[in-house]
Amino acid sequence: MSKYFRDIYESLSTMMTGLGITWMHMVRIRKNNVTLQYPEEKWPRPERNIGFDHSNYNVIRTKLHVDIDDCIGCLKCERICPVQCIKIVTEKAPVRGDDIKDIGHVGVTSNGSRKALVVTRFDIDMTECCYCNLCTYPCPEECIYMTGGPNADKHPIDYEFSEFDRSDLIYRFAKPGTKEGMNEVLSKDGAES
Amino acid sequence: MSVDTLFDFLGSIIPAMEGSGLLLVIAILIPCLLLFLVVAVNAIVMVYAERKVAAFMQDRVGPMGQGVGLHAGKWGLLQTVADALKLLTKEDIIPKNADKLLFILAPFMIFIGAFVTIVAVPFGENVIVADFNIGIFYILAMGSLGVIGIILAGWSSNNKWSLYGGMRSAAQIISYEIPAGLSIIVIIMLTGTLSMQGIIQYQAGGMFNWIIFANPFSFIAFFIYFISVVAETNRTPFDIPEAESELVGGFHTEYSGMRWSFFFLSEYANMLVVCAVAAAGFLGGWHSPIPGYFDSNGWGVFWMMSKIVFLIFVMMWFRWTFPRLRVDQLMNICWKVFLPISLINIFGVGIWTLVFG
Amino acid sequence: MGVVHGEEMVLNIGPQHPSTHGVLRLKVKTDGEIISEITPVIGYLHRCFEKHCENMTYDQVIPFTDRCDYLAAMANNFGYVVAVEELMELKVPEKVEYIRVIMAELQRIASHLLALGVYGLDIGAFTPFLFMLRDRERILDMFEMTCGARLLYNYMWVGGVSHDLPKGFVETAFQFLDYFEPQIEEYNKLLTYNKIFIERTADIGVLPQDVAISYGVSGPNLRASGVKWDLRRNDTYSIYEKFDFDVCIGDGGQGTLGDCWDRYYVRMLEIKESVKILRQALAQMPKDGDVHQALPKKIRPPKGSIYSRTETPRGDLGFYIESDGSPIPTRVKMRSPAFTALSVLGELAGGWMMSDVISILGSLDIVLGEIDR
Amino acid sequence: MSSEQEKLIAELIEKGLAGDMDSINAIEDRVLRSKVKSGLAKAKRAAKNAAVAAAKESSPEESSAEIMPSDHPNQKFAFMIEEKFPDSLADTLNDTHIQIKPDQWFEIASWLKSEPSLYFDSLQCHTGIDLGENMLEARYNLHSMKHDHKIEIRIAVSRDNAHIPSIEQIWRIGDWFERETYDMFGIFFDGHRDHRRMLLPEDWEGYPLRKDYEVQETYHGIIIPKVKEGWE
Repeated sequence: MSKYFRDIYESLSTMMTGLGITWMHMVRIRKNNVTLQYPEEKWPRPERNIGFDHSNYNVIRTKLHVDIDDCIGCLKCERICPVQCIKIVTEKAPVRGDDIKDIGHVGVTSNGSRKALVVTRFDIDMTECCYCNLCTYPCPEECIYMTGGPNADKHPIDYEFSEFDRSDLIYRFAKPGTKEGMNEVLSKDGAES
Repeated sequence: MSVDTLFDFLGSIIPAMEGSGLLLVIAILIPCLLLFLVVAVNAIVMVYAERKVAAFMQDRVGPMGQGVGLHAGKWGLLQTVADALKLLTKEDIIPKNADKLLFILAPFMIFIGAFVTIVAVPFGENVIVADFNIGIFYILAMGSLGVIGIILAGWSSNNKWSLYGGMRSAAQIISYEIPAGLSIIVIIMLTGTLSMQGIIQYQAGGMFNWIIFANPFSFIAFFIYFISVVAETNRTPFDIPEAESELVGGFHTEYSGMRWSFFFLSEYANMLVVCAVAAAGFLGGWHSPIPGYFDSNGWGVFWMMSKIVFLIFVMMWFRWTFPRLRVDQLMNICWKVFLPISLINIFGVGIWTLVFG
Repeated sequence: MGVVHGEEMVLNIGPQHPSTHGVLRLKVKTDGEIISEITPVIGYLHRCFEKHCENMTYDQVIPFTDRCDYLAAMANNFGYVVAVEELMELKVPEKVEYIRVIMAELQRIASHLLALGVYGLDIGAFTPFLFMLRDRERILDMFEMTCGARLLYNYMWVGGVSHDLPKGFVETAFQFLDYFEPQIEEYNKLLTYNKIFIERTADIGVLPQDVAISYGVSGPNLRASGVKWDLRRNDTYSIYEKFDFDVCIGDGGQGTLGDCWDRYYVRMLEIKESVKILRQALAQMPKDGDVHQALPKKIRPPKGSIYSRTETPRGDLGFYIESDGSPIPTRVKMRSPAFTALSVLGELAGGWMMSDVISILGSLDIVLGEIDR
Repeated sequence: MSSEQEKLIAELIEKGLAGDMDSINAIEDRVLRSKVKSGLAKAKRAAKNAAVAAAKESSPEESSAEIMPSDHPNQKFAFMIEEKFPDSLADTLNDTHIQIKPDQWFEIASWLKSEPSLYFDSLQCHTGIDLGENMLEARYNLHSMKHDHKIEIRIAVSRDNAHIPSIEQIWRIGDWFERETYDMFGIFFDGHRDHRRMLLPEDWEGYPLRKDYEVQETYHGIIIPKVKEGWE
């Protein structure tokens, strides 16, 4: 019998405690609120002591971006990708390190390497990308990177990239017409020699 | 605002038709439409309130709208309107193997159960559709109509989860009507009337004339009544018929669109009714807490509404604080705790009246 | 009065159900509310992890381990790299070990918070769930500033970690811990000691010690049954021997030893222990040191096999790796703790009520990604 | 094929085994010659296998008799197993694992669990592995919580006769572990009370973790894509 009344008492007291906690949260909502109105407001917000500025980040995981002028076509990123979402095709350049004006090919990277290959195709399928960041480490020219954060000076952040068609998420970084142009260049070379 | 006064009023402005049947029908239909409006607006406001209360308790801000574009208005005020529009335009799905007639009937049954009870709810000194002499009895009787609809919904969906929900809810609602009814007997014993207005008039003269403070037993009776009606309206911690983590959606698993929204409409209408009964029966109805002040006709509606809103808020507060009970524990509480205590209450009130009254 | 004979009803809980924590299907035989038999059917989330591993190099496997237990990805990374390092007999710098322990313990807190919150949700309490998610979010923020990702990190590499801790991490972490510790009390008041919650969980789904061991149940579920067994202490790896912490076991505080409430409460206690470890690790961590120092040029473990275990938030995570000396593993078997925990469900949940099955399932804290792999 | 021809082939094979290849090479009929040659190769392989088996059979006894085990648990306990169950080991003692034959596995397993000085109360991990060359192997990692020692047991079986006694009733987790191994490798566990596939559907063809597994073309009429759409 005493258990019966103790149970009733315990139920009431623990429930009152719970009600007290939720009440306190309700009346202090201005101070406690942790959410924000997403499309208008975005992190970082100064009131939240743990929201960091993106520039403080070590690294960021967003959309992949390739500076195609710097790419030397070494295929390191294609090989390391665990989900095979990168596809690169290269052609041997006629002269190492020379610009090919017709197709906008730049012969020397910003690091000063002279390119021996012309990248005719550089596709990244962002629907398959697992954001593991593995492709960005081996790149000798640091030309493949994720946008924003520490790389913001190279390319602004691009968190929200959505498309109506899935095939629009296959990003083709090689300059349009490179393949055809390269074929032309090569055939011309062949004819000359 | 009762049908009689409306009928007389209509007769006085159209003398040619005074006393005709048509006027009577019109006099009945006008309050019905008004009541429907009340139910609909009530649901819209309460859904908004529920979301805001939930959000504030959980350190969120709930529906909000800022800036330009398609937003839910200032502070998200238009959120429920948008929800209602969405529900209205949604596809109406009736499962292939469902019992079609009953499936369509069930939401209306539940809605009627909630709707007809409001007829007898007094919102002010003169604001009541029909002041029956058996008002409170009528509310109790009609309030239990809804359970038929719930069972029908559970059965006709031809879904095991719905069936579970329907069965659980039948057991729950019928059980909890007993302590709720026994607590109301306490009121009737004190007031000696079944009429809602009569009960409220008994409590005139300030806070300490309210039935909740009449004696210690009626104080307990109020809490038993309130918790029982929380269970009757299927709100957490007694929401086992629709327990979403166990039964997916309970009895309304298979419903969608407008049919589903009828369940919601009637849930909130039910809440309104039971809170109104609690406010009228225990908290002095439309009387002001301080006698003589703010006691005019308009203030009456204000006091009644604020009492109802407070009780509804407490229900929401419960919902966002407590976990859910199990079905057998629910029955245990009903039969082993509430029923004995409410029987003792009746006995106690009788003795109290005899000795001090 | 004649006896009414009812039929047993076969009910499918899942694969789409709010509280199966993923795509799990439970084939349940019910007699009214009482469950007489329960058979878990798994495989709806099978993503061929082990077959994938046989086709890629050792470092490419790490992003896939993330996706097995997606709620404790750091801990999975940790288990895998420890196994490969053991196979290669690689020694990693002390700073790396500290960073790994910090990350693993933060992940443990995050994972337990989600487990407890979702358990509350299973029981019907919505608010504690959001409170816990709110605090988990801060941990994820710290992960994000460290490695850019919030859920699937690919942070730990064989021989090191991908990045050093960012500037201001230690201060932020201390700040978080100071904020977080009082919150545990609030959870306890709001949920743990709530009478309804105790009624729903105490004495339900009691898991005896011998059954637990025979079923290979591990981690908090095993400790809740009163077995003082924690790999961080009993089969220590990394630098866990340097830290002072208790192995929390269930004590049947509100009912029988090994019931759902114990399983819940052991997790709550473990959060406190993790906070303790974190404070020590953050204070002792060497300030300088190159985290890439021990990264091997090419990961080619010698011919042989290894079975290595680590303690993840869910229990003993084992990696069985067979190497033939090439850069591609011959076989990677993941012995996942949630797999073994789920296998005991059939034994545990028979004879309880419908609502109790949900409560038992929730208390086991399963992650379907890890069960199906 | 007539019985006469068979007789001739058998004769020629025997000749070949004895070293007389000239008479085989002298056969005019190309079909007959190739048949004889293939038969000869088969016979040679069989003889070689028999010799290896004989050598294997004799070797553990010799080794266990001559070499005392080291302190490594895998050696120590293998020695104990060999003492208790003679002729159960399939390989010499070594540090990494204990190689046993499938026949007595159930008895050995129950002994390993019940023997107080061993008391392997938990089956930590069980996995299959495709060794290639028509061999599959089941591996068991056992661990004793009481004594804190662990061993690894390996049982190799050929693909044609992949049957291993089930230990599901000894360690209950073996139930799901064995089902998974059956699912992935097609090793049958005799005596398992619920021998079904675990992760894959019941009507799945093939055992995916075998090295020679080929992905099906279709499953229930759904074409399994091999090449990504819009990619190549």
